[in-house]
Amino acid sequence: MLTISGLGKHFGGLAVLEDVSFEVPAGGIFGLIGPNGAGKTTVFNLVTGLLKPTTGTVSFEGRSLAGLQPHQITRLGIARTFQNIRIFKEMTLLQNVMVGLHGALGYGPLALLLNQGSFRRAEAEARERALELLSWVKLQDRASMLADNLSYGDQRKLEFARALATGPRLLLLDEPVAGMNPAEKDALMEEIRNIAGRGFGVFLIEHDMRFVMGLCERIAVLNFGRVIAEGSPEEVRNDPGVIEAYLGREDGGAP
Amino acid sequence: MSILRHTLLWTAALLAGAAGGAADIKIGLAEALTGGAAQYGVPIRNGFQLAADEINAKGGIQGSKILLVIEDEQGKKEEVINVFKKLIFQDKVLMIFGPTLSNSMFAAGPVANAAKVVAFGTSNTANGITDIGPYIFRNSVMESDVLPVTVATAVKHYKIKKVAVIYGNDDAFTKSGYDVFKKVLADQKIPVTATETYVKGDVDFKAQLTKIKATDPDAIVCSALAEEAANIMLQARSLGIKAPFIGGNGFNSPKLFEISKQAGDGTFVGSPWSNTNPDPANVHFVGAYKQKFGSEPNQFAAQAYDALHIAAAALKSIKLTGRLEADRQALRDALPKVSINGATGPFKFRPAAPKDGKPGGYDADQKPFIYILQQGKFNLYTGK
Amino acid sequence: MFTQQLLNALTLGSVYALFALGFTLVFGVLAVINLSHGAVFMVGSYAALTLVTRLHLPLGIALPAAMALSGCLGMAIDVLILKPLRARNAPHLIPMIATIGVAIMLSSAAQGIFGAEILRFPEGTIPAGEFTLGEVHVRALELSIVGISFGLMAVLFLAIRRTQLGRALRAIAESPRSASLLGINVEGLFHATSFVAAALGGVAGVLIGLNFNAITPLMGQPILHKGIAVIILGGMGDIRGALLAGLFLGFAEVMSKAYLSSQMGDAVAFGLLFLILLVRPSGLFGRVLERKA
Amino acid sequence: MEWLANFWATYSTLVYSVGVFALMALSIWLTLACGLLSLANAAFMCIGAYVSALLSLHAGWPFGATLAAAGAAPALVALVIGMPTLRLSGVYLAMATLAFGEVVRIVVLNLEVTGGPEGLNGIPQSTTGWHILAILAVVVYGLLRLQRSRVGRAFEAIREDEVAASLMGINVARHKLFAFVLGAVIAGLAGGLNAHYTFFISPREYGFENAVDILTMVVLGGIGGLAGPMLGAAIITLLPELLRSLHEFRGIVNGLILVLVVLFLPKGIWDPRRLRALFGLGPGRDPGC
Repeated sequence: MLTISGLGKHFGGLAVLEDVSFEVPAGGIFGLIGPNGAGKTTVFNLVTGLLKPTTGTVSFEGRSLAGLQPHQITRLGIARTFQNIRIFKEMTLLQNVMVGLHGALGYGPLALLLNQGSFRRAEAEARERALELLSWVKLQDRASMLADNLSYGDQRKLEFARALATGPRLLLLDEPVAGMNPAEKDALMEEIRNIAGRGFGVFLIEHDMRFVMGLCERIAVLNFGRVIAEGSPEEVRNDPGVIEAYLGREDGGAP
Repeated sequence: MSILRHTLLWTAALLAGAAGGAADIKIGLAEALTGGAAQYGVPIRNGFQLAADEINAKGGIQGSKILLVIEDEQGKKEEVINVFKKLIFQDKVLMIFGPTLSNSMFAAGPVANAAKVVAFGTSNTANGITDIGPYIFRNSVMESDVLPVTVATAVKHYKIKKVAVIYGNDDAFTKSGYDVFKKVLADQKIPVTATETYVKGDVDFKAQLTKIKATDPDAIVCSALAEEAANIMLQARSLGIKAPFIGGNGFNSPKLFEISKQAGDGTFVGSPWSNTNPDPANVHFVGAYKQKFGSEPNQFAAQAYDALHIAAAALKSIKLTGRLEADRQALRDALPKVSINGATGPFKFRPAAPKDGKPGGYDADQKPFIYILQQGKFNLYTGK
Repeated sequence: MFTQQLLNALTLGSVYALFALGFTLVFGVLAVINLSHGAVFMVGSYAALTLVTRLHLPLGIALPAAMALSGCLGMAIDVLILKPLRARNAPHLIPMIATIGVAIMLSSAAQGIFGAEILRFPEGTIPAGEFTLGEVHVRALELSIVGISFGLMAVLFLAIRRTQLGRALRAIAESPRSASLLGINVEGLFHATSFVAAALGGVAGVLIGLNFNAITPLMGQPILHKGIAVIILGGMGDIRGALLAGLFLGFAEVMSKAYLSSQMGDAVAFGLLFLILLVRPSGLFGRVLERKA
Repeated sequence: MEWLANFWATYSTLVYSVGVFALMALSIWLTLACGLLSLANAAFMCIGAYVSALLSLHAGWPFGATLAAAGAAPALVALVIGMPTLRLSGVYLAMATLAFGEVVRIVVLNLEVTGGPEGLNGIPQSTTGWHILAILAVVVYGLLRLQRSRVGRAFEAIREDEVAASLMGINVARHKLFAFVLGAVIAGLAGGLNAHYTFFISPREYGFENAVDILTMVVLGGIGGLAGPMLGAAIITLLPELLRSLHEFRGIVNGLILVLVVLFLPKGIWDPRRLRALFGLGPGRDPGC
């Protein structure tokens, strides 16, 4: 589904990523793990068009993403969330999700100005859809609340719903459980499984090994900007390179 | 301080009105009393207050006191329109003096003209002011009446072959002065070696003056306000430029030599007014102004002072009926016939040429005096 | 002629740099575009004038006194207005607008007290030394303006580079939050910065009032615009940049008047500014300094 | 009735000014709503005023046509300068647009056709209260519709977080340009209207101070909705009239009011959430947090 080949990124003289290649298969949950500073978020930024690669290519469903703007990539069917949640805090939950439906609303300026049926229908449908997405993450009761007033965990869920609103076929999750307690992590894991179960491809970044092992079907491991292993959770867990990378670091995830 | 004075004036006028019995004659005064143009507006108001006090002290006009309704128009066009409308429709004044800037008159003049109320400018020198309509008057002398005489006199005196020009190009007053200079210099076939500009707020003119110096002119023609002109002179001298200056209307202020001291010596200025004019009317004005306000008057104050005397003369020639519209019209019809001898010398009106078939207002018809600056003083030029 | 223009440019440029110094300092440390800086500059000028004319103090006392007074004014603005805005984390536009209000108040107050007329220092306030070097005329006043400007800038520059205080300020400029975590008294340094910046503005006001013989309630406006241009060119918050850009603007202005036309001089300057911003948002001389919130 | 006629004769220009500056405030509000701090709107007003005045004076165009041109000309300029400029963010954009405004003012000051510093006078008085009311109504209606659509949501999203907005499939550059150009159209219309009731225009009406004045209106009124900017415009326009009796000291009061509002009413005077909370209606503050 998403093919990354020979990807490299240099900031000034510093190589953050070097010759990274792997493939995210269609459907299911794919994990990219690695210690902090391994370059995981940079991969996401390159895929979503926020950064331009120094070398290599990214293609989605056979189509190269080179030279595309972030909004164009989103409209091709890739959505993402952020490690440090970036919801629109001054907007209500409903509005947040409806922003995600931006590309799906096709009415023209005239319909908008004259408040024509096509405009009203489209907006009403979008509202329905947004409420439905909120109900997926069990936030529908608080649709008219300001997003800023949500708890941390709920803000993450809102960000999921908002990302889903863009109609993705692949969902990129950047450390979805960062800063959560074990109970919240479990709940969120369930949420992600649900989303994958609805047919969305999920590609997540994580450094919490336990979480990834329990969730992902395939995993790639990134260390110092290079892929050092790829395979099933079982294969990755037993890879000596991976063990070394994680044992050598203190932040190597909870046991 | 001035707010206190303002209140006192009002109170005095009200008391006088109450005691005298006869209705006051309300005259509007719209001047820029705050903001950048306040440096002209404030002396103008002072001139009017002085004249009003004098007229009222002598028993007013047929027993009625003159009551000045003073409004601050801030030198902003919306504000000046608001003030004019307030004076015309709310305060129901007989006529309006002001506004301070030519630009403001272009905005507010049409309002007064349409309401058939006289708008009388004392400081508007731009061309086309009186084209607005038959209710527009001014006693400020246009540059085009003064500058040809000034330039010709200076050219003869110094045997000038070529001049350099410097002027403020973002100010309507100095720019229109420059336009007249340009035409006069062309008419009199005097080559210009360099034309330099500055903008309002500039305090450093050395770059332009250094350039002028390199072209070695016989004189520097300068359309600037007195304060800028004085600084230009000082900086010119400090750069070693010896050429004399020829100035426009903006030079007519004691500020010029207060600041420039000897640096301005040899400057030629044409003006309807000078504080050294020995005419008794002027001597009286200068003395009374100094006594009342504790500072030297300038040309703007003098013209304001004369303007109220012009209006008073017109008022004395008519009988006020108490019906506002008729009185306003009568005043308008009486004004063109007035001629007085004031602080600015003999004065009468001259009808502006009709433009596009529409009748115009009235300009000042005054002969300018030519002055030469010597030892930091304006002296009447006698040809020696 | 060229040497003379060079001197003209140096005087003008160092005045711009001196004014912009305080302006850019406040932006660098407080992240506020302080549009009352022009009004503080004006207050400095009036303060020195009053001390000289009313109390008959010599300039040697009036200048530092005016400097201290403007400094206090700057600090008062920070304590009374900017501090509460910081406390509630107002977006950067808000303090800028508050400082506009301050500027209006100050210039109106100056007009109410001193009148709209142009005032000037009495003759003899400064020795009127003047000499000629070949083609070039030099006034002692101009030399002392260049001298004072460069002196103050050097002191400030060294203070920021070499002292503990300067290191603290640079830490704040990077990120106030981490600076306060490092135990730096951020609020205290904000006040101090405001004091120093306003004092510099006040000195600039006195010097310009002396050199150009014109003190008015609105004298801060034109130089404020130039100051904005200087800190953009120099890179916002960059002290070395403000110095270079101030001199650069002085040179550009004088030279364009000298060798191009004085008509469009300012249009050229601002047009250039516009283009520079498009090409190099961090200014001509500035280094990119991302502020981490 | 006579009282009313008299009142209107005295204050009609003031009312016109409130309308025109409400338009100006809305034009800046529109760019602010999109997270852009642009100080170019006074320059756009200037272009609109001069284009329409010149067409009225020299080409004899009918008023409607000159107004259309007053909207179109600044829009074209905004389109051209907007594309490169809008990449800048925050303070840098403000400074770039400020520099652009100065360039416009100085060019107008030095052209022959614009009359230089003397400006243009004798502009026919074509603007009536109805013109202003109609255009204001159309603009308010249009902006209200916009606010309730995907475009309005996109603006708000861009203002809050540009990166997140772009990842919602929003073409950030195009939306910004749209806000900028539409703001220019509104400012140009305001300029055209203004020129045709004050008889006279000159470059000094469109300088930095004026740009700042208009910005102040919006901040004072509040940027939470359309009512705020219009309220701010009304207050700033009327305040000098109301404070007229203070004479020389009204500037001080004017500045003080500005400072106090900024200090004590962070969201401006018109803050729907606070007003609702004040009157105990609707979802003011959420009790949960």
